[in-house]
Amino acid sequence: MASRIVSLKVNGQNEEFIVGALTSLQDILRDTLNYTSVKEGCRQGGCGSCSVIIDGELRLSCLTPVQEVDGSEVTTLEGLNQSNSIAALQQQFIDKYAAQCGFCTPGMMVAIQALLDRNPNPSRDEITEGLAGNICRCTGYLPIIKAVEGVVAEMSGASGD
Amino acid sequence: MAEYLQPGSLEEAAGMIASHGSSLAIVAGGTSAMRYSAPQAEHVMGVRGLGMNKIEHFSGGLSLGSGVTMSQIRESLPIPALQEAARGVGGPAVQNMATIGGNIFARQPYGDVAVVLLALDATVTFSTVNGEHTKKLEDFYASGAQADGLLTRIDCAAPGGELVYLKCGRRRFNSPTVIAVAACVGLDNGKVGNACIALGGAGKHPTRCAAAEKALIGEALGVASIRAAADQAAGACSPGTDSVASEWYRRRMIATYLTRALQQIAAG
Amino acid sequence: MAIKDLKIVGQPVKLRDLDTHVTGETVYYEDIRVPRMLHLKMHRSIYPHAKILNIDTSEAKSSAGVVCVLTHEDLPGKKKYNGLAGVGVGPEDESVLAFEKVRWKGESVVAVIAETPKQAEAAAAKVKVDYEELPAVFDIMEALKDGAPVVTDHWPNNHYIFPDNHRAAQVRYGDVEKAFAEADHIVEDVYQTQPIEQAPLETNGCIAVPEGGDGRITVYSNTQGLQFSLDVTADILGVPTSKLRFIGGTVGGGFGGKVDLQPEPITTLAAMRTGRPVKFKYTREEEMRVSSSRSAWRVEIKDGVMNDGRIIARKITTYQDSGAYLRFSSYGGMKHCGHMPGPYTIPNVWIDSIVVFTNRTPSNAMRGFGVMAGSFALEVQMDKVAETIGMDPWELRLINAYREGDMKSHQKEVEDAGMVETILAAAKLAGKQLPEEFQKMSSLDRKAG
Amino acid sequence: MSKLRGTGFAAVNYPTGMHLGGDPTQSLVHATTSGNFVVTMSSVDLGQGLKTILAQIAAETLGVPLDTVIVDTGDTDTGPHCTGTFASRTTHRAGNAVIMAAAEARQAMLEVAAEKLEVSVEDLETDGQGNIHVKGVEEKAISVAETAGAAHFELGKTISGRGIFLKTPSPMDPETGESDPDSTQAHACTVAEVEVDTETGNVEVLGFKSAYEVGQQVNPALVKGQIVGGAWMGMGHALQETTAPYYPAIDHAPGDFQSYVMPGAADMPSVECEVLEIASRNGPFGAKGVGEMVTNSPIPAIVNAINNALGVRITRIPVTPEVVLRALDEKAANAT
Repeated sequence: MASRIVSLKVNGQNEEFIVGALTSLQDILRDTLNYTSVKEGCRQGGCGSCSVIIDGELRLSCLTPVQEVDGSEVTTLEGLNQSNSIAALQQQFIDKYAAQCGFCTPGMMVAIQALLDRNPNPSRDEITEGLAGNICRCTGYLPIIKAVEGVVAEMSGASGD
Repeated sequence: MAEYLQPGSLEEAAGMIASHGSSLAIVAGGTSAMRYSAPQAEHVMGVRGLGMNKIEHFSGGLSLGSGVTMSQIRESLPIPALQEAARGVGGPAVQNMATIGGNIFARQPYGDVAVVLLALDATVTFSTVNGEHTKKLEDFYASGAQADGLLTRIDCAAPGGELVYLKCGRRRFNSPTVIAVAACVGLDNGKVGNACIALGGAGKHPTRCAAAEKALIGEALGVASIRAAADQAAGACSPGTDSVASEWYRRRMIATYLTRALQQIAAG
Repeated sequence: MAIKDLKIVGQPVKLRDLDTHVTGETVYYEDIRVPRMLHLKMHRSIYPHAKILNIDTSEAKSSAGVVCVLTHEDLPGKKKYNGLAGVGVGPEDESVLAFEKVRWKGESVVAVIAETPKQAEAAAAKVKVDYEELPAVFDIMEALKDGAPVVTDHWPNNHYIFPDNHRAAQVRYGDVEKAFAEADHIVEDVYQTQPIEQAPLETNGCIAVPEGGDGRITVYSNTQGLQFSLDVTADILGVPTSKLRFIGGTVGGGFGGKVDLQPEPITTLAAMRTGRPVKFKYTREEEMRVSSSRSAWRVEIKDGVMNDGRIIARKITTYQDSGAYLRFSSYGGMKHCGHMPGPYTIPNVWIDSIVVFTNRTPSNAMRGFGVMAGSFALEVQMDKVAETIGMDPWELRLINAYREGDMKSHQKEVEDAGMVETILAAAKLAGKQLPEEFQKMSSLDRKAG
Repeated sequence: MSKLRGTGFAAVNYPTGMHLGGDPTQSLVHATTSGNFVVTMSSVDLGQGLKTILAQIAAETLGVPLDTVIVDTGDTDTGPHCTGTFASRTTHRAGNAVIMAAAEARQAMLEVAAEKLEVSVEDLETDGQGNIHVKGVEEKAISVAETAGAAHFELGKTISGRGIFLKTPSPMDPETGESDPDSTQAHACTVAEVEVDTETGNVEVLGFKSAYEVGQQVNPALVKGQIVGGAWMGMGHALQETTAPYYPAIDHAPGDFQSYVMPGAADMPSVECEVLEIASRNGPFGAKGVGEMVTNSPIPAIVNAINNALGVRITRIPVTPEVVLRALDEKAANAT
């Protein structure tokens, strides 16, 4: 089987692997690089728990062949943790009890960050549409929506509630 | 364990398809192929690097590369029905990945964008080792949706009338599709001059509904003709049963949603 | 301690794991890193009911990366589940790996352990099982008829046998038939629920790690009950409990979906056999189709009601669709009995709660086990009663709601009653105007209002 | 397009603890040298917040600051037995076990403090801020940290406690069903408002208004979390969710999150609620179990609301759009 070198910049770090067979980006991130915030809720593209940002765009790592992102910049929640922009969202999640079991939370954080990067002032409809690819079985979503609204209010200078 | 192939050109891709035949799966966005075809295939060919993600506008019409994503359609196409269909595919991450080419090959009840393309009487162009060939999307589906080479682009003219797309789902966003309806109707002196009715979830593939079109052409777009078209569509379609909806419910929704689409057009 | 003196209890303090949830640093079972880990995949039955004629694992064994293949012949000890052994319920009707017969589509037949998940999956697909398909039954009422296909020999009539050879867990309180004869109205209906998936975001799974030396195995598991899973695993494999250690406690959702004990015994056995760490994680498809669902329930209710709204008799026959094996359905059936007839004081109650076997994925616990379907049936029935006798549904419920000290049908006095207050609070919130005498009602005094 | 609105409600009760009892949970509490307290368990936190409320209960009982309490759970080698997290039992069982263990540890702590302060144990109280002082004489005090240090390094005493809670098994009489099955009962009443599209059968839940009676709330924010999450799950159960869409047939079993339909964030209506606290006799500080009940009241409330909107009697769940249309068809057929 022909193999090739794939280069990625993951969370600012240059990484190189030799890959031959079809390999998902998820497997590389979780198993090879130990970015365990990339959760494996379905490997079917249905739950959003493996969401990452690839070259500025929200995508699902489970359905992305790693060969197709050669030369790309990949950001997982571990990468976002190093940025200031995620801190306000994280605090809102804590204040609004927006996670229970926490398994969907990393994917939620990444998806919400991607939403806010694109649209810093989303309406409630835009928020729920932005969350449409991420399943949470615990919270009933309302606390998550409130957390996002809290961040939006903070960013626009209004009160968080 | 599938070998991963990355052709550097359309010619190379066409060659890989020719030499590997049915043992090859093609991955563009990955949202469908990575689940269904690629894991079982001997060879997987990634086509993201081929640059087939261009949108070209010409005299009201469009030429869409097969790698154009749902997000590109939502953000940069002037046709609201196509935007709405693309908006209904998955959540934001899926929309950044899923391509129009993948949508055309998607198993039902997926393939909502293809329903609109069908109503626009689009053509599909394949690249093969013997060169390019183009066929109508309708004929492509009528002959069993068999790929002949690599789907490179989809072309369509401007809508020949009022175009409406409606989807029946089970939740507001990121819903599986029960059925989808796209109706393009051109009025001529108060009567229907041309009608293109396309249905999703009504059969094995997205389908044109000639019976419904026939019921409209030459008639005033009103209660009687709309009812006749809806009855024809419900009678002519052959929807399937799956986890999301039964054949019975789908047939009923085809009539209901076609009625709603045509009423919307009639109301202007 | 009086409630008003509390300082920390009663306060909305921060959820402890939230700090790491939001950074993705919470460690779930599969986030631990173990070197040289193998992966287990299951070959599953393709028929809902079939005789196993032959199991051929030769091709799977020689498949790339395969380290070990396990069939029922490799099971040590008793091979069988008995999850409720601790509370003395149920015989052992289910094997860890099927032999002789499969009784539902998706039943575990052969476990394949390989170096990578893909290799294990590919090899599991190469297991060849010859079957003779048998007639299957899916409808609970069909299953109870004479001549229906028998799901398992443990239950020759396709229903569970409760103590003293009873067909049902039962409640007999007062005399319902006499009360029906005296009632102004008889209100009857049948209520049906369907199987439901718990769908935690994290699927069932575990990693079993041999600790070397003394032969201990550490199992990192997302079970909802650690000692419970340890005890059952030891019991099935016939190993002393001292040889096992279970680690977990931080789980990606449960909802009753992680009490199956399905992954742990076979994975532990695989680790014992290979001497290497083994991981078995359900795919999402397995979680939906193979892991136990919430069971389907059919609840038949017959009420005897007086013109003034008093329900004087309630007769309930409930059929719980257990699927092919018992798991904890008998427990759910008994809990159903204890819950019915709901938050109402009814002087004559007759309940039969029957557990029925069909060739369906075995069902098990889910949030509100035994109770959810009962509450659904009772509360839709209460609206029908109100409609039948022409009474406001709020007033009907308030008249019948239990008060402190009332006798329940299982002959325990009501304690900590609060149904009346809760109904009144909801009515107020929803803007429902109730007559003054109803507003004055209290759980502490039946005569109030 | 025809849309009809309806309102329905349902009143439910829910038992706390495993049916018929017999489900123990244990806890061990000990002080570290610097006056932190470790609560050792083998209970499982599924996300509902067990670790948080056990810390609250331990801190409350010990009379020490919350952030000095460490909950160590999830290892059968170190944590004593817990039957598991189900049956709305862990707050009640584990909470009571923690109270018992923490009370014993508190007594040991006060004994050490009494020896150091040369007073009797009965004269001491904790301030919840990390200090122990003589009642009414705040200056005569010793910190918890100092007390723990003295216990370890001067007096050679342990500050620790053991706790267990067991509701002794109550077998059910096979004939009459006579039994003592539960520890306490919580209560809920939910009002749901729906809008039904009579052409498509689609049901939209417009809002929930509910009252819950849950005994003493250990953590109101986490109770609210259960309420909202439970309302969402109940809505899914009422309208969409099933692994056997054509029950009793086994065909078309969903295998992914597209085919197993659940409501999305956009489908979730507002949840208004009032929480009542009628203390249970035997719960920790009067708490009752809440995690399961919250799913139960929305389901019949929604079905009753649909029946109210349409003038039909649907008696099965999930009430899919197809179920609605078939009920309307039947109603129309009966009317003619």
